[in-house]
Amino acid sequence: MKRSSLVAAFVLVAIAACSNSPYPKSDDGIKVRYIALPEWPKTLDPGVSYSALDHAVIANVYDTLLEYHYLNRPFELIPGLAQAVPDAQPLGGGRFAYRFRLRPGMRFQKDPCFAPGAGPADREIEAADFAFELMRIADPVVISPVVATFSKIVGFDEFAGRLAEKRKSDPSFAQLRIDRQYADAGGIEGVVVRGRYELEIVLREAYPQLLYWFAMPFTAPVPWEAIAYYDGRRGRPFFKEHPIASGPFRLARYDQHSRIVLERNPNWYGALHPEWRAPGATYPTSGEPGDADRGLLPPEYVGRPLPFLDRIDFRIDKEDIASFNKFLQGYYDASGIIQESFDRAVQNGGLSPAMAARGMALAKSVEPAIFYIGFNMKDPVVGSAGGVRARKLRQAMSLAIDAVEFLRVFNNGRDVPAQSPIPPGIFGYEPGYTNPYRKPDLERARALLDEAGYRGGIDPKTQRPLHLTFDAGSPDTRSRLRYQFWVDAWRRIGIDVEIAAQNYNAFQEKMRKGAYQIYTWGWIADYPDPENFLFLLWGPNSNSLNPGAPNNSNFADPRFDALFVEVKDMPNGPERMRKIVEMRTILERERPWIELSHTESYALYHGWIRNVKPVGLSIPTGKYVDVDPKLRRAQRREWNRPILWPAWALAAAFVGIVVPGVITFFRERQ
Amino acid sequence: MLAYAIRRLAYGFLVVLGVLGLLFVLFFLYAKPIDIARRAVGEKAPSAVLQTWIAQHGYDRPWPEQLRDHYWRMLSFDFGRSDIDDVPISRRLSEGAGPSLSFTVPAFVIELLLGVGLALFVAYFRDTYIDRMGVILAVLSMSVSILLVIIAGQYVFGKLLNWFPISGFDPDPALLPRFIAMPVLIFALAGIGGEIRFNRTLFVEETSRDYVRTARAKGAGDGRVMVRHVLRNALIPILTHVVTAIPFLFTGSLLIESFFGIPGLGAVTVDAIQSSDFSTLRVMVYIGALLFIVFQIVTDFTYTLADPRVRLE
Amino acid sequence: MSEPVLEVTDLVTTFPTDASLAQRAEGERRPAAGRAAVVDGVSLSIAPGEVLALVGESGCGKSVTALSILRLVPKPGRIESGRVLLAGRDVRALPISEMRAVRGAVAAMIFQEPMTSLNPVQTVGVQVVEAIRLHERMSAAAARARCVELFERVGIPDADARFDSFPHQLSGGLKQRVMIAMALSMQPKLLIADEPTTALDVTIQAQILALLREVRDRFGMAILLISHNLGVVNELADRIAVMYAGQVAEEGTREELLAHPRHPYTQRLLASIPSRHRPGEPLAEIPGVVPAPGEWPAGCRFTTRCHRAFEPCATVVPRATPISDTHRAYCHAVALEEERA
Amino acid sequence: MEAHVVSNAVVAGLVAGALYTATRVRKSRFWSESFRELGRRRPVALAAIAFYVALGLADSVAWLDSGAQGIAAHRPRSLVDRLFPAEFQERSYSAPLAFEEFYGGAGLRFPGQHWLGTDILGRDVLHMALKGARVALLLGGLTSLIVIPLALLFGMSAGYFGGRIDDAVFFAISTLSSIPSLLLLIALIVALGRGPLQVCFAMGVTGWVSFSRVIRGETLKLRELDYVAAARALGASESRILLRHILPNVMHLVVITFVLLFSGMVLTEAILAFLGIGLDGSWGQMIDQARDELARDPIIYWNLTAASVALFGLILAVNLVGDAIRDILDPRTVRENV
Repeated sequence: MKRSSLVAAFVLVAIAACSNSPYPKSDDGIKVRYIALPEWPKTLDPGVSYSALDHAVIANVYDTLLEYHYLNRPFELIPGLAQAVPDAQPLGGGRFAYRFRLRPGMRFQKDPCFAPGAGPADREIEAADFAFELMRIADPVVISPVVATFSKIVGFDEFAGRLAEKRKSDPSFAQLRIDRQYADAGGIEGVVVRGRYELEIVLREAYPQLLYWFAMPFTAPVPWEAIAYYDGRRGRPFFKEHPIASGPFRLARYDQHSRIVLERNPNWYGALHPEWRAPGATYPTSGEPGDADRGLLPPEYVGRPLPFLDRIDFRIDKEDIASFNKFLQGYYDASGIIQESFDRAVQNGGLSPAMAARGMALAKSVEPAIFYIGFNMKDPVVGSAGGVRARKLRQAMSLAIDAVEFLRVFNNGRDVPAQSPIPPGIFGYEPGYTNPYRKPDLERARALLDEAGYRGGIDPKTQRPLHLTFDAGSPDTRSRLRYQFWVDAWRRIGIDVEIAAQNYNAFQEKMRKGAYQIYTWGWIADYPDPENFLFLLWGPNSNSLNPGAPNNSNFADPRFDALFVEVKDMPNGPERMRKIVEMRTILERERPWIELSHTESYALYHGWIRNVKPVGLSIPTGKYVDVDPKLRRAQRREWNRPILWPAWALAAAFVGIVVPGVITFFRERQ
Repeated sequence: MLAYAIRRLAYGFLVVLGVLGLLFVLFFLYAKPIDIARRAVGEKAPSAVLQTWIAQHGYDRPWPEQLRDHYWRMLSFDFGRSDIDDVPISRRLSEGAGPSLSFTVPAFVIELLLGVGLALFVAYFRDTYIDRMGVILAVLSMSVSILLVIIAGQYVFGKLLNWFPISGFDPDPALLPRFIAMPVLIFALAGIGGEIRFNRTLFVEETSRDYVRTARAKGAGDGRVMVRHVLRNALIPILTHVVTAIPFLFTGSLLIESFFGIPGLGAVTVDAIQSSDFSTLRVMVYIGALLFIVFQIVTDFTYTLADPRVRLE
Repeated sequence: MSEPVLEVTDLVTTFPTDASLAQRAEGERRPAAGRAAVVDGVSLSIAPGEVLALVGESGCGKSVTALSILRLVPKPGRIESGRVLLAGRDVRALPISEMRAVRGAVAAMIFQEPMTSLNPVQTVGVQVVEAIRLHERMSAAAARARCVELFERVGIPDADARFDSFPHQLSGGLKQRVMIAMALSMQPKLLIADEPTTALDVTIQAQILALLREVRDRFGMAILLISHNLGVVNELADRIAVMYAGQVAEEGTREELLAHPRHPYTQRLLASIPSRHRPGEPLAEIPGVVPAPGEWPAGCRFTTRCHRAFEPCATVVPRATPISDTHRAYCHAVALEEERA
Repeated sequence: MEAHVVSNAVVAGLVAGALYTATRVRKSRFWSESFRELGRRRPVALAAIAFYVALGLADSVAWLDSGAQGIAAHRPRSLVDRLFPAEFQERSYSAPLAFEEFYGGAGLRFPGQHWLGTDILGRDVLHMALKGARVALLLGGLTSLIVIPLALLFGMSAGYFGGRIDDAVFFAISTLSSIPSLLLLIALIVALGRGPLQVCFAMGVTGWVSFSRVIRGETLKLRELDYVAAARALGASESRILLRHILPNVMHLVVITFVLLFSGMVLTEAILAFLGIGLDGSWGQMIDQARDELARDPIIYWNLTAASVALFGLILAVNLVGDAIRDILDPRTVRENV
């Protein structure tokens, strides 16, 4: 008997002691924002990390020369660490120069790397730190993903070559301090440091989009001391795990697989010099029309020095269902809306009454991204080698895919069905345009198939339905369902497409050798310019030419490629629009892609979080947002009262069943 | 006794070599060096960098040399780096061990105690409806997949009743109990069906033995008879069965850590599976086998404590 | 005759019949109600210092009778009715806690299979100490000394060393001595010996019997000896009760029963002992088989195999016919003879 | 050779094999009596298993419809498929026996005919649950066909001949069994690739370990028994002894161990499905696809429940029958060895 009462006691104690809040009591009073990350960041090194997830963390830690205005749309660059947004100075020989002037007096965070052994010290931010970061991007050992973009700087590739050469010829060279290595290799000719606060960048060719890159963490200032000190030896972390802050927040805690905490950086120029009222350090005074009544320009925040939060607490939460439920319980301040709970949150386009009653807000914004199904143009059956027959086949398969139905089934009707590669909000997008091959029409598709020589989907060579393979990496069960939707669609016009799911290595191998027919891919904009989408179909970018290049369809149409070269450097205007429309009609006819959707992000925010505007690009939102801890604590307590009666019912049932048996047993016993 | 110990350890070591050999073969079946390099360095890297990476990691050497290096590094516990993000695997192990043990150990202890306790309780009430119900519940619990137990548990205890956080982890001692409460509950209850059924049959068999009648004739009470006599005699088969439950620790931690977001060894293994990071997977399997062998040897020695008749020749 | 140590009157202990047992094994919800009285109205009494032998073929209920005295009847058996007075106290009325105090202190028991009656994973010393400390608060050292003394008294050589050895390290005879030591640990008034020598070889048998005789003489302890071996009974018993199919057939002093048995069953039983048989004649044996519990004839249960069975035997249950003040038989034929005498 | 023709042949082979063993069983008193006893003890569980097996076999017999055209003309339909109309698919979710779609309330192509509703792609849940039986049996059956002969070969020869063979086999057994079975399974599948054959082979390897250990142990015991010595004395050859004397006495262990391992394998497959390396169309995959539907409000339960009940039903039946078989055939040996 005593053993069963022991068990019941243990259960009751466990329930009483535990509440379901994942955070300590001490957090209740602090202005901390809780964010769920679906994956753990692979690296926090600004020169290497390229995923939106990593940027969500480091954009708040690394400040950059330029920034995007928080509220204005379309996106507008404002000075950050730089005093002003420079214009391109044309030099002789097609070269262009950009001059940045730093504000004196800005400092890095206090850290032992500045004075090893002597305890935390700090240093002023200088133009040389920006030059050092650009040299790091060039350094082959760092393996930065954006080398191709910055090789437009004069002397960039030559520097990388000299560096590699010196390391190979003289082994002791590699032991030298990192800044000496870069200095001995002669630095980058097109990166000129004048004095402590002036930096000049000289480009080999026109590239107006360069300024956008100076609003991304790639070009944030990195002190050479940090690279030298944090090398992973003698118990010290790697640099990619220990960022040195120049921004409003610094890293306070890094458990890569579970939790990352940023706290207010006292050495930030906005904290040291509020009097400057620098645009990057004060809450914007104006915004997009409608921002005011959306509560984004409240008098108590406009013009006030940033940041408002004390701490940002990132939690790795891989199961999106669990993180959404925790958001509903009040343990995350904001959350995307998962497919499964969309109908509870959103009704006919607006916030559902249940959610509104809880004081939540809904923010809708279209993110500059495109998701599509692509054909490999090198493939004899579906590619350009198949001539007109292949093109009619692609057109037929494009007509079979109903993007609206796909989004209704899988995304609760969210996201904008795509007509062309260019998403809304980016120059070159025409809301009125509808792509004739993206309006589902099974009859016309079957007719096109007949014209292509596949009567009723039968392949004349094999007298069986045309067999194509759809190459997916190692998809999880949910994405397999999406692929099955497309396969079913093609089956309705008689084509038998097989999902070839193999382990990761085999998939990469096939992509490299071009041995694939149909694939699916997505692209999120680096910066708001049509070039950043059309370059995905530019011939020279073909995957088969150099592995890893973004043009996975190996689409190489001479007219399209010529137009691309013209369009890429033109300023926005009717002339650029006309050329983009011509490129679009080529794509319409050739069908290298079946455009699916542009992401429409729905985000839910609790009542206690303020000044939140969805941005999409990697913009440091941390410093603009504020939180009301008291309201949060009250609402959490109200929504999370544990329901305890099942515990008593369970215990009663257990006792009710066992005790009579025990009593009768002992009574019967001799 | 000492001779047996030495022989047993030597044999255990031989098995470890066998395990490593098997892992080496699997590793080579799995990936060609160029693939591993591309995975580690990144798809966009030029082939020059790939070759340097391969040379750096010694994948270009003839396989006998790689075999020797593989054995040497594994036996000296120098596990090298993960294919995916170049983090030293030994650091991943030490970071992951804490969270994993924080719930597998309590769950294992509870499962053992409850398994023996409830089995004794049910065996004592042999042939009553408590006994029949106990057996039925045990078989039912064995037939439910742990996947369903986790899904239902999270939904009921986390979402509906708000007893525990739905998932998450925090090593801070004040918060740890609320995070591991549900994983421990689910993990222990999942495996308990088999334990109860196995132990019950043992106890029922022992209670029919003559020495139990002698003990009762001496005037010993039922509780004393069940524990000091019946349990003591059933200890050896229980110990052997417990050893076979160790691998179940790995299965459970694999699932529970990925569902509950506990950054333990299970989560690392699941991540290694899904991203086909074989170098980490290889180490996980090696550590799993090592623990299992050590535990088996330890159990052999506890036999002598449990049963004097066992002579370790 | 001084106050009897044990007095059993009309003891009835039942077990489910074979049919319902089979159904129960298979998990039937409601096994057949049939229960058979394996011990059916047995009465006997033992005075201090006296050895009563309970004799009968295996399966006649002698062991169950013994177990019923200590309320140790294994499940699913059950004591239905009857009175068991042990040193003046009615055992059946005792709550379980007091019953436990009786077991081992007032009455103790030793069993047929010493090989399996000791806990294999505990030293013999520990098991005897447990028997002691269950009834008397005592320090470990004192208990050990008491146990060693007991071992010496029952004739175990270098008792102190033997204290720490395990059952599998001792011979059958030594183990039986340990059992006896354990039984004597609290000087009980009654020792129940269930076939104590059956599993031992002949030379050891004699030593154990001598030990039991010494126990009776030195401690005036009453012994209920259960055996199917009439040779052993002849050596040790003061009085004998013959049981057949759950009932006492005949009861009397050793001389009375062995010299001139009156109940036909007892007569045939004695006749089938090889040592008493005259050479040349075929061995006497009793035709037929003991009927299974629950399939007994209405009247005298021996009637189907009795060579002197006549009219009343099949229908009327025989009552005790006194032959002398210590000799009784439950048999119509004997009753007839007594009437005529 | 078309896949479905092969599967039809296999089904024919299995049925023939079953009939042959049935005649052999009727002849040997020991087996026929045990079977009757099993029938008496666990009639319901036995019937359930028979139903699953019949379902699996029915689902493996398929042939092409001559009349169909387009892609359907080249899609063999099994007996189970034919229980449902062709193209029995809706656009997306619909509740059991519903007359309109779960979301948006649009009309259904087969209103009220989906007994267990449809999943996100509109596929009929009852149909998928029934087809899951074939996958489970394929997993259990195929793996055992690989494992049993191998385990018998190695186990018996190791146990009987001893010496170096025994050392080698015992070494293999201890090596494989000291790796936690799930991790070994995963390592094999990740190394060999993710197809059904690889999964069955990997399950076979882990299954082989327990099988051969049990058989080796039993053979060691049988070898010492007098009747084996007697047979040898009468001049019987080693192989004859193995086949005539040892094998029959080991078969009951094979049956017991197979039943115990079968439920383990099917449950493990559910975990593999969660890790993305399970079999296609298995209940485990259905559960993994459906596990997020609990979060929907109003909750979508029918997909998860159908798969769970189907899986639970088979495993419970197999466990109950497994217990009964073990009690009937041989209560003692199995506990020590497995």
